Amino acid sequence: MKKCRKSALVFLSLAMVFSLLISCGSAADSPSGTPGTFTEDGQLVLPTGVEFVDDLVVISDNNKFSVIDIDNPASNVLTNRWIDTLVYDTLVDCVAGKIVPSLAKSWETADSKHFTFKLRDDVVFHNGEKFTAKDVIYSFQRHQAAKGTQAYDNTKNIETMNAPDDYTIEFTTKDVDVDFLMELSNVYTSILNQKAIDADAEKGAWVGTGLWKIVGFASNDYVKFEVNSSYWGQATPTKKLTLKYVVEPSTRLIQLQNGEAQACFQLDQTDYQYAMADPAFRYETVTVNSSMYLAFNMNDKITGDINFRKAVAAVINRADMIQVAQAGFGEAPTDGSWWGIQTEFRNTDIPLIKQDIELAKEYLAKSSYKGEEVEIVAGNGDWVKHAQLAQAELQKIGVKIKIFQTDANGLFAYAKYDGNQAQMVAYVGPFSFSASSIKSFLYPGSVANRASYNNQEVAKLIDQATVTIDVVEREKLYKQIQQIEADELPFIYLYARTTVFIEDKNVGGVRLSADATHDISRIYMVKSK
Amino acid sequence: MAEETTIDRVDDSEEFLLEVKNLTVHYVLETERVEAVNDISFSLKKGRTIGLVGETGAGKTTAALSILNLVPGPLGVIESGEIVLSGNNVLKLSPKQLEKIRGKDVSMIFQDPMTSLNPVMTVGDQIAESVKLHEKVNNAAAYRRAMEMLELVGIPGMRASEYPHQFSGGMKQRVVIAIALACNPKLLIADEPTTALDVTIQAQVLDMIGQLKEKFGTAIVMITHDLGVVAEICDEVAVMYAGKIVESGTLDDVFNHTTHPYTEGLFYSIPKINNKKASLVPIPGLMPDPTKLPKGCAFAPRCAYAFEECSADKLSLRKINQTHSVLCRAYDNPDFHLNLKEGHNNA
Amino acid sequence: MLRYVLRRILWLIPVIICVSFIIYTLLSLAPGTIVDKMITDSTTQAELQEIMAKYDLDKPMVYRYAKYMWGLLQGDLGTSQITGSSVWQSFIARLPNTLWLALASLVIGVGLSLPLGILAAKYSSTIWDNLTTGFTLIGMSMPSFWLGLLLLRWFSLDFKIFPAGGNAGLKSFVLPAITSGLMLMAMVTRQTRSAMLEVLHSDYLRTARAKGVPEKSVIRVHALGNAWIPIITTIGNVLSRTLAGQAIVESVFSWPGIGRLTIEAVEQRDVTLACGCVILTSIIYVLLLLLVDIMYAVVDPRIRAQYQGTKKSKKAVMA
Amino acid sequence: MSGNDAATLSVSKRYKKQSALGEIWHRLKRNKGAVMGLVIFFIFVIIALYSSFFVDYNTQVTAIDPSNAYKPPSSEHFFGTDNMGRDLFYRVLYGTRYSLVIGLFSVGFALVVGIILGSIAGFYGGRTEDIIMRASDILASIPGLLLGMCIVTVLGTNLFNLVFAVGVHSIPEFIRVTRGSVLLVRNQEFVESATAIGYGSLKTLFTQVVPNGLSPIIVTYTCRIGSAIIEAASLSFLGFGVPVPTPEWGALISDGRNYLRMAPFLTYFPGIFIMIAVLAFNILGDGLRDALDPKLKR
Repeated sequence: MKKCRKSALVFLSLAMVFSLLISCGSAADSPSGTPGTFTEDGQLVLPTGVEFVDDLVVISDNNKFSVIDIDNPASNVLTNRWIDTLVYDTLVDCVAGKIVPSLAKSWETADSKHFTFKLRDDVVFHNGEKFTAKDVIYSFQRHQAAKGTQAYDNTKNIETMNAPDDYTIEFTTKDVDVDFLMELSNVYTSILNQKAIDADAEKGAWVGTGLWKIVGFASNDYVKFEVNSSYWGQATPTKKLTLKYVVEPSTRLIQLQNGEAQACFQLDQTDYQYAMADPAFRYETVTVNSSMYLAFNMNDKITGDINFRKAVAAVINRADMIQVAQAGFGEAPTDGSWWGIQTEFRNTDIPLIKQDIELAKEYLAKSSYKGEEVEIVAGNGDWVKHAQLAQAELQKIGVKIKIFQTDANGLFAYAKYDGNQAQMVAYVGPFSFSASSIKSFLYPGSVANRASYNNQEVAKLIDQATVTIDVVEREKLYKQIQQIEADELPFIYLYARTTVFIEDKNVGGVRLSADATHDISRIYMVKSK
Repeated sequence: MAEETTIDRVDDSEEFLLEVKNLTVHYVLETERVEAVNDISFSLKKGRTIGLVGETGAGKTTAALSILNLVPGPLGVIESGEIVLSGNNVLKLSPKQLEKIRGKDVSMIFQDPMTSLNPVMTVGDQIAESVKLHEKVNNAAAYRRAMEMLELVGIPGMRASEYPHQFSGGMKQRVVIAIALACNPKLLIADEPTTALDVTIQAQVLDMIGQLKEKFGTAIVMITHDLGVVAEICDEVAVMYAGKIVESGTLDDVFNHTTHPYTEGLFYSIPKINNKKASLVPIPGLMPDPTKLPKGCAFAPRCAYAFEECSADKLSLRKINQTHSVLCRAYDNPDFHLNLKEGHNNA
Repeated sequence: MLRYVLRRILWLIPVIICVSFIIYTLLSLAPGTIVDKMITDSTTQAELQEIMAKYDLDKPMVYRYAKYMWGLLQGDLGTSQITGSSVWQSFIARLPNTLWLALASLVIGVGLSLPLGILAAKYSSTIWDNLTTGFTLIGMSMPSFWLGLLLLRWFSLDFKIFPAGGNAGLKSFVLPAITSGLMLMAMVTRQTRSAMLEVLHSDYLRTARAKGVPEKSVIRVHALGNAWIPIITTIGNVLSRTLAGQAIVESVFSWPGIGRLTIEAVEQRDVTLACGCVILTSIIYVLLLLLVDIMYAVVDPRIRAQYQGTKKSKKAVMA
Repeated sequence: MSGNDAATLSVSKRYKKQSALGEIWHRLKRNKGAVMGLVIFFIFVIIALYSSFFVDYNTQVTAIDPSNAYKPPSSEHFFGTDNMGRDLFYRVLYGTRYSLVIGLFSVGFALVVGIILGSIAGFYGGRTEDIIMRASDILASIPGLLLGMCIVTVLGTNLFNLVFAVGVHSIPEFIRVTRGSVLLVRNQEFVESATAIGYGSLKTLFTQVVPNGLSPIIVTYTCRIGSAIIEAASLSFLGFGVPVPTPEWGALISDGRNYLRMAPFLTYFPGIFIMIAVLAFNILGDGLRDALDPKLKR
């Protein structure tokens, strides 16, 4: 997988920018190429000489979207990302790992600390307001005030912002931030409109510059969109789009087959085989960069013992877990690193502890475990299945496991960094490509550090890595962190889930990405004769 | 089913208004047959009142119900016989035709006023319903007619809009009578109308029935077990025992020239005003089981005068005179007589 | 009559206060708060504290409850901690769906069960009667969610007749209404049958027949008129259980109703929304039972007389 | 499991003459439905006992073997296997005890609380009656399922909490029924004679009044068990029931619902068992109603 290298990238992008300008100008019709695919710079190639369906319904996954407002902590849900990609635009975009222009025509930075962006002057918000640098400043200030959200995390590093004229914006970050462009391409740093938000606190945040306008929203039920006729970028033949949440997973495929919906983000795993076998459908799979893990409470008497953790690692049967929890749709790791399969700088030469019952018994004998009951805290759904399988496997080597099933809120309260009541936790890790996002799991005191892992050396290395500009040096640091983590084994990497996006065979234009920021803004459906 | 006979209105000549011929009604249960009414016949002229007398379980109510062809549902079966009411055989009429004559030509009063009225309908509506069914009148006229009927039976017309639970037992019975007489029927069947009432109210109700009889010339079949009531209001009497009419005739025939031993027993078992010292002589034994009636005369086992022929199955009605007949083998020998003195019961 | 209704409505106030206390304390004691799920993985402890302060979660529960009650007394149900929109708005947005579904299950429940019950009583101890009794017993014993799944499997998966979820027009009402209406139908049929059996043997039907009233209206007017009271009692009892069961039906059929809103609120620990939903559902509950009592008076004059006091009957006695 | 039921019967034995109990049994025997209900109930008790002694929880009920998952019902696996290869037949058998325990004990708990509060309300009347009745009305006006959900969310998912959550909702009904029967019995002569010979009011209440008012309570108890089982199954269907490996019938259906398409039997069998169990209690309740209170009969 490609990685964004800082220096080589900057010069390359500058050269590209000018060539793109010409092509963007004439963006009215779609570029040539095989229909349904995207060009290098994110333009969709549409099939020609066909009629398109006006109104499409897409079923979201198991997550509920209760509010649509980037700066509301409650919208840290996966589904909200898909809604944001439809409705908002960001300064720059990241297509296949490369930064491409979006609202910003061009940008330059010498030292990854001071950035200057030249903005497009032909962009209009959904409420008719013109897009200027003032909107960028307002949006970023609003993000910086929204503690607890991804937007805050992406923008808290910005120290000063100013707009010399309506179409230029300059940023200076507190300290050198190599991933700043990557963070700006993230949907969370989208541009909102001040006038709209001041007018209506609740619905004002729905106004963006994106391809789609929100025309209807029922919390945890559906979002209705209409195409933004005055969109600056490539238009789409689809007129109306509905994203709906279906509580009962088993009914999602039924709704697809009955024509109540044309595409679905996540079917019930057991229905995948039927959907794939059904000629009326086509499916796209992507292995999500997130890591399903088992975490050990490092401060606990039993799980704090490295041999016990190694014994557990040697007993886990990843193939079974993928089969039972994901009906076979998952990717087991080939190396011992704990990071996302596609996260940058993954250290692939760490050996993986494969399932070996005898080895596990040896480790257990060496450990201080004397038959007590160990408790696994697991969230509802897939994670409880992981816990059950772990329980069954560990029973074989004489380890008694008790499962405490609770919903997400209960799990977070139970497995906090300080005062961690859980001995083991079955949950999921971050999705992001950037290595810096791993900090939240290993850094002492971080909320998501469910293992209460407190290794000062790792903390020092993490701090150092985030500020090293040189890519080679940074890679060495992150790999060293992974090696230490693998030795101490606070987390065991189970597998990466493979999402299967099911769509009617006449549907196209969906861009799946490994960090699950799927983009369905260009979705279209050809009318079958 | 009955062949379609059209209802022809017979003019009220000397012809009988009601003729019941050889009526037999049994209740068919899974395991046994209850022979409630066995081949009874009697007839009634317009304006006359006949009393059907007998102990409970003698089949009086069943006989009455069959006149309106209202014998209850699948169990009750009218085995044979005819009931001719102003020219039409009620048993052969279709449900539609039955509904036309019920309430119009013949109507009925029931024993227990407390449960005979629909608790959720106003008294006025219940009377008006009958009027609307049989006469082409609008609701207002029917309701006015109901208020008139209430006045007739001695209840203030305004109370028509009240509900049954706001009336006493006696008042309720008056309402039932008002309902029955709303369409001025030719024949009224009264099934022990006063049994459930106390004596003073009983007298008022009987008195009122008598007045209405005079006023409208309504023929009445009065069913009772109280000989006092019979003496008070009836012209003719038919004594029933175990589903048969054992003795029938005019009031004078039966009261003063009692012929059947059972009737004699009945008279013995009621106290005499003028002979306080006489001790009551109850009839020994109990009513026979209607599912296993003995052959011949059902009263034989309890009859003081019984002899073997009585139990023979051939038993025919003997006419003593033009109006008086009896069902008793004892009179086969001419000089048989009861030891009850003639004329003991001056009406 | 009005005085009685007013007293019952005034009775709602203590209900609201007690219900809000019970639910608020229960949910506040639940492990995990609303904030736990909201923060991102890289939020620091300091930022966490700041967010907690925003939702008053750093203050003791009593403070939050007092603030909530103060708002409640002024008729303001507060705003949902997650969506920020007012609890009343989100409740009202979802209320029609639940009411329509409840109405549909009522139509199926009561609409079908009346004729069934009457026929079973009229032709009692025949094949039809035994069939109905068997059907009602099974209907009462069947868990609604299981029935929902079966209907989903057979009617929208195999036969593709009905949509599998969501509120998309009339056809999507059918399966959920049957699922939530079956228990109601079974109970009301049983009660209709027993009430009619009792009424059919009563004397005033014989009086009606003796008046020449056609059999059809003897049953419809006289018999049913009197059978209504026990039927309405059963409808009242079972309706409250059906309304409670809506949450299940809504989950199985992805029906955007109040039940699901409450479950989601409880799962997300959105205390104000959950509390608001339970209070409003309880109010609907109490009003429903009041409606059933009023139906009594409409149907049964004896009860209506109690409400009208002695004014009327005194006049009658004097006359 | 049926301990509680026996307790109720033994209570009535001690206070009622032997013939009364014999007489109830005699009338109960005549009612076909009641007998069938009893027979099914005992079959379930036997299943529960059999499964606790002969079915090994670890090897047969929770042993995971993903290789033979989703096997349709066959001679080897009567009810087929679930998504983790566990034999559904043994899981359903083992689940019997949970539903019985939940049904009997949750309503039993409500019975005990209901009798105490109801009889005090009925017997003393006045202020105490008002308070108790108003409180029970308030509890009754909260929808059962929602209350159960909140309770389980607070106390956590385990069998005891589920029993408590389901039981709490039936308390108001028992209070009402007990108060009704106590009011009926209170002003009968033998109660006055009891106080006359020096019984304290509490003693009178619990030795004379309550035992004679037992029949409607027993009927309500039996009928409520059916709905308690359904309510418990509904709670675990929504995820508020028993923790994961416990094969409670509602939880089995909740797991099975994701495999409606390829393994519908995972949903059918637990549902049928719930239905039969609830059916048994319903017809038993009807039979008891006819046997105990002839005037209550249809």
